[in-house]
Amino acid sequence: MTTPTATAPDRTVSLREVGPARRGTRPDEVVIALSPAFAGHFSKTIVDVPHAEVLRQLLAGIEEQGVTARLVRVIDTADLAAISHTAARLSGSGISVGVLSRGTTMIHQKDLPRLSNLELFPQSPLLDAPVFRMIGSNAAQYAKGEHPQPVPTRNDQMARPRWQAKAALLHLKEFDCIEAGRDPVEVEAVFSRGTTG
Amino acid sequence: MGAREGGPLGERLVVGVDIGNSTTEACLAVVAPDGSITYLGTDLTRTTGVKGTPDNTEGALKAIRGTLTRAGRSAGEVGTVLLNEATPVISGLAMETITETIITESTMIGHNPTTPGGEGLGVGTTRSIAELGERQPGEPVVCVVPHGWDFDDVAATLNAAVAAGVDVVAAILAGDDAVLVTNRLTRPIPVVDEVSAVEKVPLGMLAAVEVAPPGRTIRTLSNSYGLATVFGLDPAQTRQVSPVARALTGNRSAVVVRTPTGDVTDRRIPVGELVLHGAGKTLRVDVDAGAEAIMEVVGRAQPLDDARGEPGTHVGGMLAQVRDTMADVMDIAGQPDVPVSEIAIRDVLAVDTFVPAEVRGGLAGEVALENAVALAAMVRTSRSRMQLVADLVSEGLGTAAEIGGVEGEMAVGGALTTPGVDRPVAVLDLGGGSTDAALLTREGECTAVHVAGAGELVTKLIDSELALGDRDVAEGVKWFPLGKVESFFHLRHEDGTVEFVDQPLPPHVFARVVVLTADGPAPVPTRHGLDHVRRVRREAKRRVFVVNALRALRQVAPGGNLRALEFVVLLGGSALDFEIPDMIADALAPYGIVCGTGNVLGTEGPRNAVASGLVRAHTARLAEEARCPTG
Amino acid sequence: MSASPPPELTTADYPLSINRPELLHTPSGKPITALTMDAVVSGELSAEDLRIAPETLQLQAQLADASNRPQLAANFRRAAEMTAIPDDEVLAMYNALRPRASTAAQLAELAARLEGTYGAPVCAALVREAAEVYARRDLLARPVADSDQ
Amino acid sequence: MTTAPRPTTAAPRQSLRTEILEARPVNLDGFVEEWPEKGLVAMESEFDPAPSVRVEGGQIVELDGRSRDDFDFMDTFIANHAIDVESAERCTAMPSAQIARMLIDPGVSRDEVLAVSRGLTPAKVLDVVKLMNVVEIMQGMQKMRARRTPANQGHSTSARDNPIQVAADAAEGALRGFAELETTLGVLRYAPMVAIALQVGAQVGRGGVLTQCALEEATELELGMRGITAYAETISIYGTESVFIDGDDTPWSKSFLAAAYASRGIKMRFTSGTGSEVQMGNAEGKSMLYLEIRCILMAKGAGVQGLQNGSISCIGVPGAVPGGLRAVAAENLVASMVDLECASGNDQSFSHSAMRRTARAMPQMLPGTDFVCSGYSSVPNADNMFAGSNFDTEDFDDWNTIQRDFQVDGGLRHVREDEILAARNKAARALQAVFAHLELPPITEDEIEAATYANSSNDYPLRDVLADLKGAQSVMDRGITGLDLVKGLESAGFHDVAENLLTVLRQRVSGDLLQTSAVLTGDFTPLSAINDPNDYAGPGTGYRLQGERWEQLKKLRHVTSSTNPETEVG
Repeated sequence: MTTPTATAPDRTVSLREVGPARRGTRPDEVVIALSPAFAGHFSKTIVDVPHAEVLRQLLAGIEEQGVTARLVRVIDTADLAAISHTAARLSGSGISVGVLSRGTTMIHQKDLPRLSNLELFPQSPLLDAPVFRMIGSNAAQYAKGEHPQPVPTRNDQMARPRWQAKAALLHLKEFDCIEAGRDPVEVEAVFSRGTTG
Repeated sequence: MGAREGGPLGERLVVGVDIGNSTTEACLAVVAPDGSITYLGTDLTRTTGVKGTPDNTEGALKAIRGTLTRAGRSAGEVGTVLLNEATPVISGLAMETITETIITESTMIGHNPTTPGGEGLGVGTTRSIAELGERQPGEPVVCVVPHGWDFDDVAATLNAAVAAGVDVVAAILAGDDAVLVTNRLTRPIPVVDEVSAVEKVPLGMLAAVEVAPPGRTIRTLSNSYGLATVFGLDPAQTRQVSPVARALTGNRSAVVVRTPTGDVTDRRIPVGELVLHGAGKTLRVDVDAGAEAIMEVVGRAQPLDDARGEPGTHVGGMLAQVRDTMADVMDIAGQPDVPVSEIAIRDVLAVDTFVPAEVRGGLAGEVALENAVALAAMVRTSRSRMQLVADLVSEGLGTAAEIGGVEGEMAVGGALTTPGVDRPVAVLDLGGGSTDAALLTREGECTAVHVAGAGELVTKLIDSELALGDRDVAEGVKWFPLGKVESFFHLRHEDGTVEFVDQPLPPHVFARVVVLTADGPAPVPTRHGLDHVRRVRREAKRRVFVVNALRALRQVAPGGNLRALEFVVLLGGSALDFEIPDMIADALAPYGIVCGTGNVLGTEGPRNAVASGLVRAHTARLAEEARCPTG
Repeated sequence: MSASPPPELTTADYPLSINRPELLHTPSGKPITALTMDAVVSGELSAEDLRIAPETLQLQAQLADASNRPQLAANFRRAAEMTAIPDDEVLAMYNALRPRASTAAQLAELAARLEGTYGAPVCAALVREAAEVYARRDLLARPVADSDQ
Repeated sequence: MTTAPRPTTAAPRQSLRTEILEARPVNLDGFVEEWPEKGLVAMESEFDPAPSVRVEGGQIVELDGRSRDDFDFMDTFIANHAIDVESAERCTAMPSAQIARMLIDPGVSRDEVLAVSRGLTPAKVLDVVKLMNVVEIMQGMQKMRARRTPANQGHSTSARDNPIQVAADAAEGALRGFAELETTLGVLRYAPMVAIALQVGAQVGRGGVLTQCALEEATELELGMRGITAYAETISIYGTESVFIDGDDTPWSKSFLAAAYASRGIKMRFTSGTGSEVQMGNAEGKSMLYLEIRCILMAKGAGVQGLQNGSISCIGVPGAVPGGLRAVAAENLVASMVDLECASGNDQSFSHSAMRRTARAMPQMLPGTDFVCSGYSSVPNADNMFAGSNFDTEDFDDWNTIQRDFQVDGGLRHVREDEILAARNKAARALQAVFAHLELPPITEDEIEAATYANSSNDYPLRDVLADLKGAQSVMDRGITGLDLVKGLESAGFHDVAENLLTVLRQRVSGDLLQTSAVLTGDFTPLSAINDPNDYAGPGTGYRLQGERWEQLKKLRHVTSSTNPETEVG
């Protein structure tokens, strides 16, 4: 059982709301959609990868491909497919990355049915910083109309006994942070060095 | 044409059966006393076992029963079953790389990271980022960053060094961080990343890093004189580094480090000599001389009696391997094994190809396209076991079964049933292992030849040149047209036309180059674009089928003169290919030949020619006997 | 719940395949004893012959009632009605009953078809009950297909 | 483990014993605190409703504190179909303690309990089992299990979807005693070929074993209709309306599906389990067991003969909260006490601790259930496409020994190596014949050799997957049915196997396997709750492991002979 540890644990992030999320026009952007409790009620994933690192690596993966990223927070649902699809429809390229607080991640595209996806990473306990970098990079390549090799997904049979209940608990907490009826908001990531919150 | 019930006395029910490498075809017909033939139907099934072995019986019986049931006839009514004398040609394939690129002392990083950073050329001394602080101002530095450095920290360190006066002119990174780092630099520099073995980059050496703008390729390091200028080389040294320049041509980024003895060599691997016996001569040719040279010599040794490879060399191994497999195929339980000496290679097709291979001594998994030669060898054996198959069929069906004729001749006969065809007619049977040609003259004489190389070789070439490493995918690329999925609702065909779909395409083909199979688009796992894949596919087909079509026809054409041919009918599985027939037709057009895909019996397309040919031949023989009864 | 006729069969008749084979036949009318290997080999049997007949399901329903399992019996009676419905239509009907898959009218139509075309009143009743509940719980088809919950 | 003191670090010093305990596998398992408001609680929650029922005009108008117009669709369905209206008010009014006593009182027959349980509301059922500790729950299970004779179910899958492996392991599994065998796929398109392999292998191992292939509804039903599989199980139901809808179903659509299976003569059971609703974040503040009881009554109302429950794929959730496994044992009991066949879980990877894995199964194994595991991985867990089971092939000998230690029938037995090799080899050959008959990609002698001696999918030659998938597609396109398998086996000289399969197929014409808890014995007698009813009435009654079966279970891999202690028996 792997429990990845963050590479830069001393970084923290806070999200500043900058108004309602708009539909983007740039064809070279990927929208990253964050769940209600991401970098708010929670500060790290189910295996303690700091949300600051999750975000840095996703953004880095996108930037390295020469693509721009926009951040939105979806507040009225904690359903990953819904979060990701909402973001995809806001994205100028139609490509989005949705992330739940516990780490579960999905790459989505606006023309796909909501319950489908381009790439899904359901096993949150197995996602570490390098994986988030690859996810960002792949999303950006889709946005450029390229065809990246899908990020290799890992699997672990014993994840159930170890993580299933904690995942459920985190999921419930995330649900608690849902504010029904609130539209997605555009946010800005403010990174700072200092002890993890 | 339907089954005639009963019918006049003396009517004979005959079945022609063609056992091919991959499919077994049967053709059921009634021969009236007047010799007129009524075809009742055909059937096709997978060949069981290796062609020409007793295992074929099962498939043969299946095909025969198939036609009978369709025509509503019973095995009891069958007069004779006619089998083809399979000319025992079995073909084998082998491929050898004949060049390899070696980098010594890590002088060059020639790989092509998808996302280098910055632009331009930077020349300086290689220093580790850890010791940047200690550099004295003024000295141009190429900064080398090992694994484990976070991009923010790298940028901060470089900016600090620059601020302190260190003249950082370029950087070499282990991770995929080039754009991230350059975006954060106060002073832009060219950066090459994803150098996996960065720790092997020699420090304290003069190095040049070049990155071209997006969509461009480097100019200085891919030019021998550029290198000479950068490193101040004399003519001798310049000659020495010219392979470096060549190896870097076409890259968007590159690094060259000047080391005392460092070098890039592009050496030819001695593959050995191919020894050809034929036309009373024994000719030798170096395989690494390439396909053209080999085929030229093969041409002079026609008709080929045998081909061997110098023992102990690659080519020796290649041909020995082919022979051994053939020997196994021909072994009969309870009978003495076929002596390998009995197995003569009667034709060879050499094709130039290339194989993407990782460069030895590279620091970033550099890949170079190495030249290779593919050989298709065709073996004749002195043993055919069709008679045995015939006996087993007769046993299994309870009716007479005999060898009705030799493939090639039979095929011509069948081809003649194609509407609009007349003697003299030549057929090209485009199979899996060999390409066969046969000519039927106006006078009714028939000559047939078999040349090595067909569908299998095409698949192998596609597989290796696209580095697919998956025969099935290569098969798909060979058989189906290409497309590019541009959105979930439309894909662009290889001819540029766009097709829209109302049901969204599956996610796994999104933005991918696909083959358009019967059951929807299937992704081709390659980084190459559609055009490249298409070019490789068509080239492979041309180098095998067009080349072989001409080779084979020349061997049957009177005096080797293609203009003497009038009708060429294409048969066999590959005649169903969506572009091969056109390619061959185009190649033959200049000789004023009518060439097209056969339509046997006006209904069967390029299939069933041999089977129906067997029936025709049989009928003709009956007529003969009728005219001049023996005894 | 289901007021079924007094069972003629008793639990002692179970298993029918052993105790009452004479009662069993295929939809094509063959007695179950005709399902022999010889029949298979000679090709007399088709896949149709290996399906259950509605009468047999009614017998099993009697056994279910006789063993105090009214819901199981009701299920068998719905099944008896369904034997008449082609495989793909059975699946289509099932899909039509999924949440927000059909409008009230479509469900009414489905019930009518079950009753009319297939003489399946028990199944029709189940669909009508569903329609009533779906209406109350907002599970009828909505105009807009894509919605996040 | 080291005994030397560690170099002192900044971290506070830890006792050596603590280090050893920290290293124990059980500490790799996850445990969480309860959170009743959100339903993250096993079975004791103040947020569960109090029992109540009111009947007007032959209709239930109030259920567990809700009046009819506030019913969600679970309430409505249960009120309309699951609860016996005539006895509802009377039974629900009975003191819960009295009903709980009836469950464990040997003097009260199973039928007498059923006469009461059929009139109980979900909250009332919960109120009853909440009074019972785990030993009482086991006592209740011993009496309420529908079929007198317990059995077991196995998983036979392959990490490479290799049909030859599935056939060989199915044959071995059947030989070892599984009454049902279940498979599923990594690559779904492989399903037809693997389902065929499972059926052929099972009938080689022991005629009459029932097989199923877990897939999405349409394909699963189609394979069943064609007689390639014999029953179905993965028809999931949930305890809250919102989660049920997330699963794109309703009690009515599932009831319709249940009848559809019966109308094709196919045995079928639903699947549910504690934890699924809270796992999906929509427990509506109810305890896991209360919601599971709603599932059980929904299944009862739909008229399916049985249910697979015992948390199943969500076992990590109840497994992590206090009293979780007591709740899991209770949900199995409830299924049995409302007269449903119970395939009682123990079928998913549950713990890193061998001790916990064993303990988890005792409440089902000791009293016995219709299927103790649903199922037991009869392939190595690495090959288990159901994401791993609580037991796998490595545990065979332990399982057999526990059966022998406690004189308990867990449905399996020890089989001699030579018999197993023979069965595996024959299964592979039979499948080779069937594939040849159906013109599917051939099976080589190497593959048969491998199948005979293999342990996992790594021990087999790689198949031409593309060709196999084409073959699988053609099985569907050409409308291949179980009858074609019979023909193929017969024509290739596998008369006994062909006869076995034909007999299984014939059963769907009789419908005998549709009755509650039905299985087929070795001599093809349908054995169900009708002709093998659980008649437990205290010590010395009900199912007892004795006679020939007990002699079988006394055998292990290594038992020293008493007549000649220098040798081993078996």
